[in-house]
Amino acid sequence: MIYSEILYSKKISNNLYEIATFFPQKPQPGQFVSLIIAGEKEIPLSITDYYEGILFLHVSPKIYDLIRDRKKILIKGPLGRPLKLTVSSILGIAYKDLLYDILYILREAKRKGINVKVRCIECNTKEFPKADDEKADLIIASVPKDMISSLPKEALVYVRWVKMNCMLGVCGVCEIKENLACIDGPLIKVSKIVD
Amino acid sequence: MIYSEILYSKKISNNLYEIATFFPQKPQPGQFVSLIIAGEKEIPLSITDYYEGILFLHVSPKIYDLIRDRKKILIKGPLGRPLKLTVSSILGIAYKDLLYDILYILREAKRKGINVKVRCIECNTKEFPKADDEKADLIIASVPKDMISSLPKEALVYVRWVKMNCMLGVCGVCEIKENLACIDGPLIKVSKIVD
Amino acid sequence: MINLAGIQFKDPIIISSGIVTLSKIQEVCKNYLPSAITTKTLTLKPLNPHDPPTLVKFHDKCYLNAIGLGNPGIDELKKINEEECKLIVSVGGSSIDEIMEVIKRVDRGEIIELNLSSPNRKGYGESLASYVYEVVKNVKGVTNKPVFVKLGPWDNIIESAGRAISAGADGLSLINTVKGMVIDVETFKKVMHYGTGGISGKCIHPLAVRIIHDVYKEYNVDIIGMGGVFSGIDAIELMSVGAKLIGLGTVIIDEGYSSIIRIRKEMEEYLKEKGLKYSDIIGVAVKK
Amino acid sequence: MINLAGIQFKDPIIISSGIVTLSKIQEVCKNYLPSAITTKTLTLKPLNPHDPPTLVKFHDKCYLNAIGLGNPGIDELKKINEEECKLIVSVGGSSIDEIMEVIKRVDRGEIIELNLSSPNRKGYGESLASYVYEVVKNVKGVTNKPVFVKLGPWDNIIESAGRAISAGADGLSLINTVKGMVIDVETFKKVMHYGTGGISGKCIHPLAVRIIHDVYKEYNVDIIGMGGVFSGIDAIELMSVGAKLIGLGTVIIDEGYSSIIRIRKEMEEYLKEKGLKYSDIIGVAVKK
Repeated sequence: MIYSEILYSKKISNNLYEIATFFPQKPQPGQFVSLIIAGEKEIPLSITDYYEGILFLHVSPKIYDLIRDRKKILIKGPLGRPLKLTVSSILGIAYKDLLYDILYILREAKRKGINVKVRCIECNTKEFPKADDEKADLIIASVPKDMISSLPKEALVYVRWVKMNCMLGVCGVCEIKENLACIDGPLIKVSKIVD
Repeated sequence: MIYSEILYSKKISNNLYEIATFFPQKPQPGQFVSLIIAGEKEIPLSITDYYEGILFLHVSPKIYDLIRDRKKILIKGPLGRPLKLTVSSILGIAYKDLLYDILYILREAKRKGINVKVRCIECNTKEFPKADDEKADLIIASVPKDMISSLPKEALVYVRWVKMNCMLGVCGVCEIKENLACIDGPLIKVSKIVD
Repeated sequence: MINLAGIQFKDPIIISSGIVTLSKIQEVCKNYLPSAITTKTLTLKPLNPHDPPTLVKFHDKCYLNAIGLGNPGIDELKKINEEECKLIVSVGGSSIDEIMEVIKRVDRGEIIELNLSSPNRKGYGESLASYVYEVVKNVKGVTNKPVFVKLGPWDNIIESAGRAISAGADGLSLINTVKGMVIDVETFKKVMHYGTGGISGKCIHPLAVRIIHDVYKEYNVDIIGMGGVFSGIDAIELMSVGAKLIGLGTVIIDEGYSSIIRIRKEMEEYLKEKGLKYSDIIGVAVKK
Repeated sequence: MINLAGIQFKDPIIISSGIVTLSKIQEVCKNYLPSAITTKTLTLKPLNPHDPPTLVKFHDKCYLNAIGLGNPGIDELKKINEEECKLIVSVGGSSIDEIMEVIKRVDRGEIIELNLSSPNRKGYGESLASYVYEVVKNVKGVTNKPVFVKLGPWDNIIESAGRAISAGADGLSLINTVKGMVIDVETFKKVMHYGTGGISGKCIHPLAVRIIHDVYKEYNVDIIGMGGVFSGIDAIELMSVGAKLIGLGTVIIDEGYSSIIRIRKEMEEYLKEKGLKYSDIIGVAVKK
């Protein structure tokens, strides 16, 4: 947990704010952080990018309201299971703004020279080429819960619909079919969590 | 305080053993370490060299006997005031084996391209050129207590004759004329400690 | 092999209470082979953990937690299948009656660990510490399993430990966390939702060493030692002052379950280098 | 300015007892401008420190010490000249009579700090903790200076603090170190010559926060806070739970006296950024 100084925050759309904040430890792709609101709550946040000590996050207007007047915020992490990007091609599947959940992974993969394609459902991205098929060494996705069953069984899906508490695997709150989203995830294989 | 693994120890002369021991933190020239003999004593030791994670010490047969059967020893430090080697010439003055007290400083200085000369009293060293005079930007010395008054007043002398206890400046045992040898030293200006 | 309360353990490394959730026990057991796993402290009815923040890191290898004994209730214990590693069932409650009721339902596990020391939920844990004699006495009447009592690093630890032992405890688990607090200086609010939390990890390790030393010296009793073990050396240290088994907790939070394998390896290397067995080490620094 | 027991301090940063040797006070005062310096605990006759090892680092920013109140005796106090920074005279002894005798000889300094909590010498410090009422009562009868009582992070801290206050203490210094132990696993001997030592530094910081919080909440008394302050944020944290002055100790051992300047700067930057004064902060996290 560190006091992280906010570099800037700005409105991206009606549903989304971007926050750039100083954070000394580079997260690994696949990890997340949490925002600590002292004495009140703790909110898991996906990472959209990390560049030279600056962590980029995208949050809802509701979360933005919690920190809009603050120069420093308490950030915990990096949390969760790092993904090994040792593949040669990655397909990203995302629904609308949920693309932000997997952006850091896709960006890190692209920087590593991995072939990255994206299928953005009801959305567009110019950052990555469009996927024509589902052929890839690794598929990562972030979609609403009710769309999971339509994903390939071997895809890793960003589990964002479970409640989290300790975020470090000991309280058991984020359990999903004997997996703990906070330490076994947030990316968990679809086959492990659908019936 | 760390468990430091002994790489080797060997007899150098009847009065001296060399110990090479793994130590992760590079000491700065002017600093020293201490050897902790659990529950019994703690012995300040001058540093004779440091190279790629290995600390070189020279000790008396009596100290060697304390650790001869050990694979690991407890080392505390680096301790003491670092010396800034921002001069262009250094003169080392040493009496016999006390040269080992200032060797690390002289060696680091030499590596930095500083002009190093040595006056070794009742001893010889081939490692550094002999000093013909006492002209130097910085004079460092290690001699027995009764020879200090013969040193130039501006010389820094390695205070090795005071008892030490905590080695970190709080117990007051190593006080010498309002200086604490462990944190103001071990190298202290001659003028500060002679009348 | 290590004999603790008449039970044989293959090596000293176990997992402390509060780390492994029930549904994970099987997987952790199989993949990391701890000698035993202690369950979360189980109460009669399920308890929700406190609301977050419940767990923060305040210094390198040091955490503050106030999960507050969140657990699925004793009736879930039966979902745990027979394991390759042994099970220590941690039990808690808000009264002697509740604890006895829970104990009666413990139908598996080698050892019962009574949690009378958690600082993180009023009415539970350390709130019952002053009744340690009565609790243990009653509990021993309703179970045949060995009963260990987990105590905190209290000023009266020698008396508390003595009461537990004279009431018939088979051993002690030492130490629980130390009550602390962290303030967010941006809002001047307590960071933990519960207000306070238990300090764990490397920060309390020398405290654990001292407490275990003092209790072992006084009573020469079987001890499960825990408190900031992050390395094989830390574990050996706790054994040398009297611990027979070593519980890992915070290191797993900090580093993951693979730390079990690392620490076990470090301990085995230590033994090999020194030509020692575990039995040579237990309590050796106290006798000297 | 901060008003503590009727005395004005230019800022909250002082140096805790046991750090500055008498002969260094003048130099440290002049070069680093702490608001006050607390002397080593002075006893009637000089005491030698325990034999080494007396001070070891066991974790990042965390130490174990057992100097054991080594000091040159109260009669050396007169060698301290008038200073630019204020003097807090720490006093100890092995009996109420000795302490009173020492107090009578305190001829300088703004405040007397009674050390009833050092864990590092039998018969002194915490050995007298149970007599806190009697000690304070007697001491108040023989001095006009404000008397602060330094207590440890004990389980009965609320009662101990209450006894000190009801006996007439002008304030409290919180907290002293926590008794710990380190074993050398190469020899199985206790590292410290004294056997145990007091844990200080970052490791006990959340414990200090909790103790100061609880005592301030209960008694709303003047508190000199100390315990693992390594940054301006740490200091602000202790002030927010009720400390008026902040003692630096372990950070000076770890980093040198220049840490005083760094921490003061960090605190001033914090105040400036937030548009706050020190008086806005004291106890603010307790009232909430």
